[in-house]
Amino acid sequence: MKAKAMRFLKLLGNRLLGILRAIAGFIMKLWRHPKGRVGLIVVTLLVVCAIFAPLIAPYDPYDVTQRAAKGLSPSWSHLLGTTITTGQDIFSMLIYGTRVSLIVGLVTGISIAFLGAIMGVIAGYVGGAADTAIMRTVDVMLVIPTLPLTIVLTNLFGKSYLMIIFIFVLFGWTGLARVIRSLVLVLKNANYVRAAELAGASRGHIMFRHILPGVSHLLIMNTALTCAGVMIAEAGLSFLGLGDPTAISWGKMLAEAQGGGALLFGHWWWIIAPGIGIFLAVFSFMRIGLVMEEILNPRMKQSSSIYKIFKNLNNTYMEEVFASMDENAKLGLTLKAGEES
Amino acid sequence: MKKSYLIKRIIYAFFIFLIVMTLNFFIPRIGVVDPAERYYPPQGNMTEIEYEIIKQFTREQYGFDVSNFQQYLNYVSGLFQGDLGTSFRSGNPKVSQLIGERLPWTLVLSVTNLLISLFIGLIIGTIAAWKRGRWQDTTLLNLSTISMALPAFFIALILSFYFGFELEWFPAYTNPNMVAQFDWSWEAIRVVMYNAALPIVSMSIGGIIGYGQGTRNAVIAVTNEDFILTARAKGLSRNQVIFKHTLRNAMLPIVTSLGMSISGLIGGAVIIEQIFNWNGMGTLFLEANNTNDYPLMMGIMLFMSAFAIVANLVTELFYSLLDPRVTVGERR
Amino acid sequence: MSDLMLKLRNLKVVFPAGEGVIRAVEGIDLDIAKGECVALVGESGCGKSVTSLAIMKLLNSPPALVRVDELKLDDEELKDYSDGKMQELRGQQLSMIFQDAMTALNPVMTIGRQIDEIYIRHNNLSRKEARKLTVKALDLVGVPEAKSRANSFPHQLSGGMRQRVLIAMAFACMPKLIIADEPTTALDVTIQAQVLNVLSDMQKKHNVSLLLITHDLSVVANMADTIYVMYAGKIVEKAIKRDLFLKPRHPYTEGLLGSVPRLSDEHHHFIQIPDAVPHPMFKPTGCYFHPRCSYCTDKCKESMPPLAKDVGGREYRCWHPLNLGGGAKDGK
Amino acid sequence: MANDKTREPIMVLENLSVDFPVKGALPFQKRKLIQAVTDVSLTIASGETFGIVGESGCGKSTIANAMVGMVKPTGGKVIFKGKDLFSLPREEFKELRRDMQMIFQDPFSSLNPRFNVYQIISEPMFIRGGSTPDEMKARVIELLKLVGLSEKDLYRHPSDFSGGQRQRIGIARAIILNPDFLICDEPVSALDVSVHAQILNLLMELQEQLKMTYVFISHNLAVVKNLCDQMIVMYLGKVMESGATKAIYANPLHPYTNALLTAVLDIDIDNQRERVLLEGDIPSPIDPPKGCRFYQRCPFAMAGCKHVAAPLVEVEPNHFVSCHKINGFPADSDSAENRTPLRADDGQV
Repeated sequence: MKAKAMRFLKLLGNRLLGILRAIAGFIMKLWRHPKGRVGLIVVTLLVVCAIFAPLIAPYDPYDVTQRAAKGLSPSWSHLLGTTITTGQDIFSMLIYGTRVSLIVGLVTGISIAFLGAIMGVIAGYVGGAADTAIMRTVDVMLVIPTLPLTIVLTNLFGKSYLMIIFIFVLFGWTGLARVIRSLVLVLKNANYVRAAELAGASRGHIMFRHILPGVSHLLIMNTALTCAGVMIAEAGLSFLGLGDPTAISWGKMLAEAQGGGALLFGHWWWIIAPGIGIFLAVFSFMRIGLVMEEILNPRMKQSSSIYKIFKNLNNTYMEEVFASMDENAKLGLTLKAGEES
Repeated sequence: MKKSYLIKRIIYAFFIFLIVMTLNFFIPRIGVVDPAERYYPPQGNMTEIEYEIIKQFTREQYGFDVSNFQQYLNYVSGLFQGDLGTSFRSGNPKVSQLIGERLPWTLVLSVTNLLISLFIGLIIGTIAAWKRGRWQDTTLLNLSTISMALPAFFIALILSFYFGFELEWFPAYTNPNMVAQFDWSWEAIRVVMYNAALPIVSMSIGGIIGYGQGTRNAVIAVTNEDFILTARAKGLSRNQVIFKHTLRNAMLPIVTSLGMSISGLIGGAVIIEQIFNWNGMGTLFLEANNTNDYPLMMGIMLFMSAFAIVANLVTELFYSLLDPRVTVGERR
Repeated sequence: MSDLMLKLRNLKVVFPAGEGVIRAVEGIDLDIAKGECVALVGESGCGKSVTSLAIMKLLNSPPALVRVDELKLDDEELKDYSDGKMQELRGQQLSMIFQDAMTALNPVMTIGRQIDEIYIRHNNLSRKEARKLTVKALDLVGVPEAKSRANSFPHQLSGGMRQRVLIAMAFACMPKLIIADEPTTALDVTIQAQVLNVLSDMQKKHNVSLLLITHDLSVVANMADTIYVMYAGKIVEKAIKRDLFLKPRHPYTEGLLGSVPRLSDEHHHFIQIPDAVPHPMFKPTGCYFHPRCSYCTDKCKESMPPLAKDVGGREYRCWHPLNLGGGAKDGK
Repeated sequence: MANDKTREPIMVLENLSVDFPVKGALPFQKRKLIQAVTDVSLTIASGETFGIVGESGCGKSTIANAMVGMVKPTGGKVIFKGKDLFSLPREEFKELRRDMQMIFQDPFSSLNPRFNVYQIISEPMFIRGGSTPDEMKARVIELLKLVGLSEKDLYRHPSDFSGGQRQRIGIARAIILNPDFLICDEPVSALDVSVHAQILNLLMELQEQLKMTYVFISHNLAVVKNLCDQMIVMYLGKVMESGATKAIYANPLHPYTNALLTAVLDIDIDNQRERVLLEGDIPSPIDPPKGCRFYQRCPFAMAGCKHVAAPLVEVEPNHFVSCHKINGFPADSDSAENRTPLRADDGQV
């Protein structure tokens, strides 16, 4: 029994190592793709901003003593000016806002990937009653309006980002689970899985060696796209004032700008700044997700790139190709035009 | 086959409704010790006994004085008589009445938005697919990644800032008298259109590009199918191939996403309504949230869910009309 | 006026790909006489399907690049025809039967309407008149209860019936030339026999020229008059059926014939060709077949043999042809 | 390869039936059954090649799946090496099943695209456990050479190979555990014509070397004739004719076998036989006819064929046929009415 447990642990360790290696491989692939590289660079920048926010931001937006005159326009001391209501430095707020967006986005994205994968694999691989139960749950989840329910739950249990993450995860896994389930159904019936079953493979073996690696690519891609989607949703909730009231987030900055008269006084930078923050974060994650889709789905890549190849065709080279296929050219009898008999 | 399929879908939709209804009843009761306390928070100038009396009065008034199970039965029987509950707000209006007042205003926004998005999206999507690989297509692709990363409420803020405050072409806030004064005269309709312009535009930018990209992908996927080659080998003209063979098949995935849009028609405009101060379901819900008006909140939630269920059902049946294969192998 | 229905000279098709070019078809000539059934035989990736699409001018560019010196249908030069002119020709004078009837038929349209379209397009008929002809055409290819079957969708028919529908479609306007691309590959043995019978009957009765594209030599043995054998984008042998089956000149033909198991065989070992078809992007030097050829010499490795012409229209592309009579290598 | 009847049977099917329920559209509707395989009995002797022939929907793949325990039969027994496969405890079942392997039709879906050749071929060994990586590697290289690939291919991925080479990899994987029972499910039908002979020859050589029993499933009658010692002809889940291959090809008794044989196109242009063309389509296996499954398409069908099922009767030694025309109706249903031909001479029903 102990040996079996050891073997299982070893297997699990190997799998985890394999997953890490796969992720590293992906990052390399992304880096090699021009669009993916842009996404990677921006995400890295955002992560740096989030971690080293106190070092990068010129002021601490939480510190009441550092607040300047209210409603300053952008200048060298206040890159993006200050807020009309409290006199906080907008640039510093922007830097600090990265934290909420990234944390909510990443934590939710990864949790959804886990939950969605587990549910999808169970529904697809185990099937039967488990499948029915999960798919019925998905159907119910799909008709409940998410935003209103989030508002109700924050009203009941208080406003916090933990709550928001919880609700996002609770509702976010359904779509992923569906996709994973249908992929698992395909993989499960693949002949190589049947061959492994014939050789006496256990369910664990099939799961870890065939099914999970088969869906892992989809998972990684989906995580990136979910992160992007969650960041937008988080900004919306914060905008409605449903986020943690003490934290600085881009959505809340927008709400403050709207409520604080940025529109009225023409302080456009106060609106644009958090908007650009949201845009950059979402855009870079989405880019990564889309590039991954392109890498994973070679057919799609081919169809889009074939036109580029076509545009850049070297005409003289193509003429040579055509000429090389002529009957005479292959014979080595190079005839000049007009010399044919 | 067709009829039994219909019956099966309806039974299933009803089953989903029962679950949602039950959840809807229990969600506000999780973690809340006494609903009356929520409704009527303790106030400093009140003695304990006075507060207790008021709470008891509240309980009786809103039917919290019986057991949870009895409350559930009352709730269900009320529902099937079309009663979504009674709001906490003064005058105790019926939830259904409040919804009835606000719903048309939300639909003005969201239905117009959906129609615009779908119509323009279909056109530019088809063009992009047609001009595949050329600038029309690449522009759409780039726009779609950009627009997906721009939240609609940010676009709304920019629009309201520029066209509302700077240029003053359109109202940045809805005229609160608009609703009360609406009398179906041309002038009133013009006022509504004028006020609705900015919200609708800010919502439909993303919608147009989303539907455009979706259409483009669907059309291209169908173009690669063998039967398009057959149609061309029959000598059909380009237009015949596109309109008779390609678009009809490309509509299938679009109908699916259309169904999702329809089920979100009511709840999808909360933030936009809030920005433009538009008196629709979204603002009604936020008002209810601010006053802890649970019956109203849950009533709206249930209404939205039921709407989504019906929308899904209709989409599914519509899909089965478009695709004759559905009744054989069920679409999932 | 020649008695040639199709005269194809020096057809080349190239697909640009990521790291190079795929030379799908490398300058082939093809003659089809009136009322004749010509078979183009080859394995997957040899360019036979590309050839058929090139004759129909159905290859999309991008991605394909097509060059052709002559493409004459009944002395009509199609080489420079515009798309619009080709559309009128296709279905009326030139039509095609595709391999997989399941994907070649539009799944959301009744088969009747899919055939009606041809008559409406080419004969300017009303829908009602077209339907009459459709029912007749379906009847002709042996679809039972054609009138009611015309209203069914492709998925409601069996594979054999679907293939018949495709045949009815191809013969709808009694074209001059029909190209059948693997018309029976996806079918069961007994159904295959039925469908081939229908195809061959129709061809003979209406004296239509037929270009049969297939990898199955047994189908060829039953249907074709003249046979072209294609390998890696080149014609390697052309002969009338008898000559080809009894005295193949090219080692590839010989190997192909030998490797097909026969019912009359008694031995338990099949003659085999080693290796596999080369990748279309990386073809070998010299004769494309040399790595798999048991008669290969240094000459074969260095240069591509020319297409030698023989009496009776026989052509072969080999430095060391077989069965010439008296040769040392004969009948090995 | 010899047809030695004294050899012990390795696989016996006793009245095997496999039904698949089809869900009705409504939950309370009566469930329909796909009768994939009905009442099939056969005995496969050790060392022979046993052919299963039939068109799509005849249940040949279901039989294969039932033999290896992938599909649970609704009736009857699968007896492998004297043990009833489905009454064994789980561990023993798994152990026994290692002696059977399968070669799949489509070499593109039967190899995991994420694995390299070494991982694919060694997987059964890896699953069984107990071998060091070096042992596994040595064994894989040995097998690669046996199936005509080289050591260089060890770390390449399936996408680098042609269809024929992939099938060789599949064969190597199937024989790595030294099975004595190998099911070849249409092993060449997805391959290029010029590669068919390579794979078939390889399979025959391996059989000779490794003394395996083959079940060869095919729709290509010419291949079956050349490869198989014993065979059954199936139609809609039932055995129409069974016996020694030679006897069946020399003297096809069942109208279906006859039609099937004549429908086969042969490349022998001097020796084209007259074809018997069957009318109509293969009916759906959902709720098949109660009587003879073939009566709808049979040119000799009699009125009784519709209601009375034909038993499989031994007509000559080791040659069984299930047909009323050959065997006559059973005594209890033998009447002039039943014997009236269903079809007039013009072929109309």
